[in-house]
Amino acid sequence: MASKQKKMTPQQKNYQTLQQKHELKRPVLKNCIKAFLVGGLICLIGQAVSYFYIYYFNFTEQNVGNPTVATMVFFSMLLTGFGVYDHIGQFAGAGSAVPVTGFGNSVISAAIEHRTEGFVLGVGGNMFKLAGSVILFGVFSAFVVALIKTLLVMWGVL
Amino acid sequence: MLKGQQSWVFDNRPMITATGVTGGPFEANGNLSSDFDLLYDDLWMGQESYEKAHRLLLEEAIKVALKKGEIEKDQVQFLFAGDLINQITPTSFAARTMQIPYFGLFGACSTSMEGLALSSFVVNYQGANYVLTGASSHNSAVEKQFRYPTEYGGQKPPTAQWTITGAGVALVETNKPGQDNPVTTSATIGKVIDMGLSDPFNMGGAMAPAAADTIIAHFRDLKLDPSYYDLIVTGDLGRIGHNTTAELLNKSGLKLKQGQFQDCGLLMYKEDQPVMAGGSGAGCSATVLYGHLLNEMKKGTYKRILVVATGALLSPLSFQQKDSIPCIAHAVAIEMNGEKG
Amino acid sequence: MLAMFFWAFVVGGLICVVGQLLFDVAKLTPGHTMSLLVVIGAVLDGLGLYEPLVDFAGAGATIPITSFGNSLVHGALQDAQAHGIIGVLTGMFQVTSSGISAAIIFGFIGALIFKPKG
Amino acid sequence: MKAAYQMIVSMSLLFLTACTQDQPVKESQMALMKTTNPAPLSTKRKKNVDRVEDIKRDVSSLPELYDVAVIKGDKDTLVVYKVKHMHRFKMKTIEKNLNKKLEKKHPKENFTVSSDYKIFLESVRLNEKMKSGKLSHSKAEKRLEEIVKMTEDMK
Repeated sequence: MASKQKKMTPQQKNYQTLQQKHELKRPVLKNCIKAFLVGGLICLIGQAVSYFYIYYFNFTEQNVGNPTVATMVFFSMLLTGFGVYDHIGQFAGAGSAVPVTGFGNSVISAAIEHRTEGFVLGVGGNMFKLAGSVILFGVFSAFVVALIKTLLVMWGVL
Repeated sequence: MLKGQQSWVFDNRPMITATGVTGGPFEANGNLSSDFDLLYDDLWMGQESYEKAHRLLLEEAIKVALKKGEIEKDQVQFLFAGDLINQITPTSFAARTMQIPYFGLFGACSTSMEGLALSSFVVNYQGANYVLTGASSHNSAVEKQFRYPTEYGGQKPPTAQWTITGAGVALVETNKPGQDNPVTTSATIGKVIDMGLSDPFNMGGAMAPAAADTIIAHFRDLKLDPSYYDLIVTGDLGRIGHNTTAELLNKSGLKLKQGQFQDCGLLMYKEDQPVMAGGSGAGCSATVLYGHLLNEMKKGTYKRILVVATGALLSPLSFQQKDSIPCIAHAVAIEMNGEKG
Repeated sequence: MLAMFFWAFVVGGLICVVGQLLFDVAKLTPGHTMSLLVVIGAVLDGLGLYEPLVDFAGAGATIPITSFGNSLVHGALQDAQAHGIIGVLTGMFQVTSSGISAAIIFGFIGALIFKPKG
Repeated sequence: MKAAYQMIVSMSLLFLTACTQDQPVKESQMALMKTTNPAPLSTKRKKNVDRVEDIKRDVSSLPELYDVAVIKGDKDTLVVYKVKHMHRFKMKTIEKNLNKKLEKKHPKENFTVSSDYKIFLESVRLNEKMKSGKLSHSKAEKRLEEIVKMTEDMK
């Protein structure tokens, strides 16, 4: 943004200040509260699901994350498929986008959306069009972090 | 006839004899549902994809207009139409179905007035006896292309606008004196204006300067005063763009009366519908003008109106490549026949 | 256990508030925000801070997308311990596979049975 | 409006499903909900009682912990405990320190130390069965080894 602002003509700058007056402000505080409540609620449900797995299946606290995440993604599929998740998203913002259900939603919504283009080119090709960047940056940053840490350990720094 | 720098005056007063307006479920719940000829209660409209539903919207609107105009499609010389989807395929495919010689237009949401201006020009100079013009948009198809999948749970800011699902088509023909129909009298073609805004969730703010520029040019070229029109209506500026334009016009010395300046995107929906800053899309100005506004004119509510359709000429690629949003606006003046003099 | 639920709610909620601030104040797109959060998760785990947070908040730390970065690093480090530097490459998905495979599988099932509602 | 309604319905549905999942939990066992503090046991009944009591006292003396269960088998001694919530950040350090401390004090024992809820739950379940006397020595020993193995898999 900053680099672009430099290239702006005075006329453009003038207009933008004028326009800003009329721009509807995002209700940041309200959005944050909603994000907190819904995000917290999703994590609470996640916690309940993980205790369910601890009680009735052979999962320990350490590895219960995997079935919990899978279950949450499953819930996300149902909510996305029945057309509810986008309404939750409009209400909760990051509250429903940041939890893994939001990751699931971004994959599943893209998959459903592009089924009209066929299963190979549509669903297959577009499934990760939103979530792909998360995987890319997750994997790459994890690679860098793990590499640095491993090297530090090898050289005896840590 | 060229007048001033960028305006046409249509001395032969081409006449809008019939219109066809179709809409989707969201519009059915809106303010103007009674002005639609055909409303679908499902976004799919019985089709396999949103793009095909989009095509159907336009085809049905054309059929309604032809039926109301009581002519056959092979009597129509040209079709001027467009939409927002990749390479305007929905419109082109509808033109394939209709088999009417076809000019495909792209002016984003300003397509409706671009088409009406061109049709009027062609009819005015006897280039055709009957011309169809229109524009359409389909909410889900447009969302899919420009934003996110429809089921994606992203939060839209309050500056965002809601793309309407609908098509508006008008049949323009040579003037037959004595008939009580709306006629087009002049048009002003806008230039592309870019004020450096780049937020695709604030189209209204980006388009406002283009609308103001065209409106100012219209009054300058035609040497008219704003009080000449009962109503000056913008296409789909939404709340933010509309207020900004009003301020820009005020600053330039054009005095508008209370209620004289309106926006199609704001007329369309009820207050409690979740459309954020208002409706938008190529079909927005087309459905509101060819449905609601012309009906009101025939009822006598308005005698002379100026319709200014605005368009944001961006693509998903240009926005991702961090380009700003270039915008355009075209204005067409519509009066009731026999009002002259 | 009740404390666990409470802290899961609070910590999970707070991570979402960070995301919301990135949306609203920094004006980032959802894609940028999620990518940034994943990177933050990976870095926090590299510093050894994410694991204690998981112990403390349970699902409050494992459900937000930040845990994705965390578990990627975890998998890589685990394998690195066993197989040296090559393990960094090979072990990456060992811990995280569940989230991605679940998303792929349910995404495809979803595409088979659902239509977008608009 | 319709959207809001749908949302409320789905949210409450989610809530309900989450609750029903919890229901049988409350009925069967409260091990994770409240402090159970089971008596320390050895798989060989009546033997090693002093030893396990001793271990339990040592573990309980740590201020960060509460609710300690000790089960001594032939080969391994399982020590499970809950960490006070505010100390959960340091859970790994606590575990290490406890292990060191116990090994120093009872060098003959082979300790398995865990704060994992799952291990705790299984230990309490085993403890109950052993107390009720339904479990033979070999069976108890087998189950204990299973639990110990579970902790090893975690690492």
